[in-house]
Amino acid sequence: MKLGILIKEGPYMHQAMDTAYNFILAAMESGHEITGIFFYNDGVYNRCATLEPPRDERNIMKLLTELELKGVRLIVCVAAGKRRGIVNQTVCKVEEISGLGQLLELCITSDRTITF
Amino acid sequence: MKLGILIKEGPYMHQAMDTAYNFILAAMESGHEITGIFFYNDGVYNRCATLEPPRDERNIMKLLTELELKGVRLIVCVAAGKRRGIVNQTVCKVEEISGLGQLLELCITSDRTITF
Amino acid sequence: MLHIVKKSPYESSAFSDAINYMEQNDIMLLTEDGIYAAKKGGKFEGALKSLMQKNAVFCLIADVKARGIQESEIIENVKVIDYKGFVEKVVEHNPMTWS
Amino acid sequence: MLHIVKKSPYESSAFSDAINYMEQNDIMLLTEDGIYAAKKGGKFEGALKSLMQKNAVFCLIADVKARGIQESEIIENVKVIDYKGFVEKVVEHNPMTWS
Amino acid sequence: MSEQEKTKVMFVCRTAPYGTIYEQEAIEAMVMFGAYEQDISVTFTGDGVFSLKKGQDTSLLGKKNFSMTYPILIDDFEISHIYVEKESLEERGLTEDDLATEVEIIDRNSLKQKMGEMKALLPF
Amino acid sequence: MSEQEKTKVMFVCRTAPYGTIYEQEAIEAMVMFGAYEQDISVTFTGDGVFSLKKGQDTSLLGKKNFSMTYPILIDDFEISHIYVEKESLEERGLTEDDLATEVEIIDRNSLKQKMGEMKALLPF
Repeated sequence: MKLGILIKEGPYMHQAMDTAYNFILAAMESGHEITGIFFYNDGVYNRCATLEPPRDERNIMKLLTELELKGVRLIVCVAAGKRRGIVNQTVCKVEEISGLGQLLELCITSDRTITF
Repeated sequence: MKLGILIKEGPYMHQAMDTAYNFILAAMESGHEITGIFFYNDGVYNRCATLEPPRDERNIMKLLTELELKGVRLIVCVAAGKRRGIVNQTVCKVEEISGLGQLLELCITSDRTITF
Repeated sequence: MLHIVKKSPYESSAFSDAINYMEQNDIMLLTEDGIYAAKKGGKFEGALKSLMQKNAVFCLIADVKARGIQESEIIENVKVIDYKGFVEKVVEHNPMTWS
Repeated sequence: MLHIVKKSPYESSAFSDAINYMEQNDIMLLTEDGIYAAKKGGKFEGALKSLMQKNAVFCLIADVKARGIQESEIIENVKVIDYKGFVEKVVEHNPMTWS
Repeated sequence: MSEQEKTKVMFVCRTAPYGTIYEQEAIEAMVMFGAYEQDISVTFTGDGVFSLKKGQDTSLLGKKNFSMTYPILIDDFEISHIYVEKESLEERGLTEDDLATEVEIIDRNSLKQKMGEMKALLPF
Repeated sequence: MSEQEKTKVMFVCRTAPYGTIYEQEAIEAMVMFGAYEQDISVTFTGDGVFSLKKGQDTSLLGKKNFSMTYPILIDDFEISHIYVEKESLEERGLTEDDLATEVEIIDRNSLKQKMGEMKALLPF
């Protein structure tokens, strides 16, 4: 099944990104396709390139980059990002920044869209 | 009276910083002294240098910098900042980054400490 | 003490938690989404009126107006104040924020 | 539909709002702080049991364990599932998240 | 595009305006979604109904008053439906007269049914 | 420093662990504050009491289990008092046996009084 993911909360502050990450790993292991992860609201902070959590803590930014290397598409909302300072200079990868139309595209092309 | 301010929420997401800003202006107009604003939890995002809100919206980062020019001390928690990517390269002014001891210092030197 | 409530009583326990902690002479300030507790005809009118038998309650005019609530829609005896009034309350009472 | 509840019922209306929206055949998944609704002896045991007369309720083992709740402390008939089970529920039902 | 081919997406707005940014960024998404010729509807339930309260004046806050967008969502931005839940209005002491724009006031049971017809539900 | 000169600060922990970071960053602050020889106390009320539940195991979440810090807050980090509100425990079906560390269980009225003695209250 094709699954689209919407992330509305920032890293560490809320558990949302952690739950989503574990959900995505399990979905991929079960053979489902992740059509993309769209970061909106404070969710855009998850793609800030300069995160430096303590060494004994998970690095959410890096975990997401690993998902990307496995072929998962990451999309940071340009408008929500600009408002919060997640822009070309601060985001992990400039290509990830895109418009809200991509969220609707996820809804259209995915069998399920799930919000975290 | 000496008033210390603790900000626990990020810009735009919650109204906390807006309420605090209006409170601080009113306190200064009434002749009170703001001993400092300590940014903790997601509050550190308020000092991200790259905020670009739409033109018809307030720029919280700039409003805070104006307060600083009026002599208000701004302090971004180093640990909360690192975890979230608000570090030397991304913060408005490197000198603002400091440790949690500064929050206790605010509690000691202020007649009132108020959390937003 | 000054108990500052900034979450809607419909979606958060902040308002009822604050009430539980109010002592004689304590006051409450409703700000941000907390001001919905002060609206006439809402679910929390009874709780607020019962609180006001012992404690004074204030609400912030900027938040009231932003949310389209007219002063006539505010429960009687809730006092409407501005940011300067907010500062005065903090000067008079040690603040605790319930969010 | 699958109703996902991720806030504590003690501090947020998410749990009761979700209950209000449950239709026949809908199911509920308690995750993150939502799992406190599934704890025996808590304030919401009655509400959950009443819901379970018509609808199945699941909770996520990772969140249960993190919060120090033993499986024996979970209200009977609440089914404990892992992230793979979570995925299966999303495959079976269209999800709506209450936070 | 025929009606059958359109994707049905519903915004479920549950938060009050101004206290958080959710409602404002939900509107920004609605406005964008409208351009894509899909079947987009918007539901206000719980504290979300407060977003429609008429007479909002944010000048003392320094924040943008975004309630002006609701009345033009359907005509200018191609949103199919705006629903408001009757029970949530009542619980908050609000009536149709309190609302800033014309909307479809429907009861919870009808709303549940509509939610069941959606391909995607976006909570805000 | 004499007891009279010390500043009395209380952390008021009202949130459950793991769902948000508040409790974890509250602990990080407590640990730092302890070093400054002031009079620091910590109160758990509302959902905050869940932070003290024993047997926490975060291995399946991938998050750090920070509940190990509570038992050493007083001895190692110079926190003066850890209070837990009796009424909040009861409402959640918890008893003293459920707690991960020894704390002072006190009722709401006594807690109100202690809060009134503080110079600063830091809600988390």
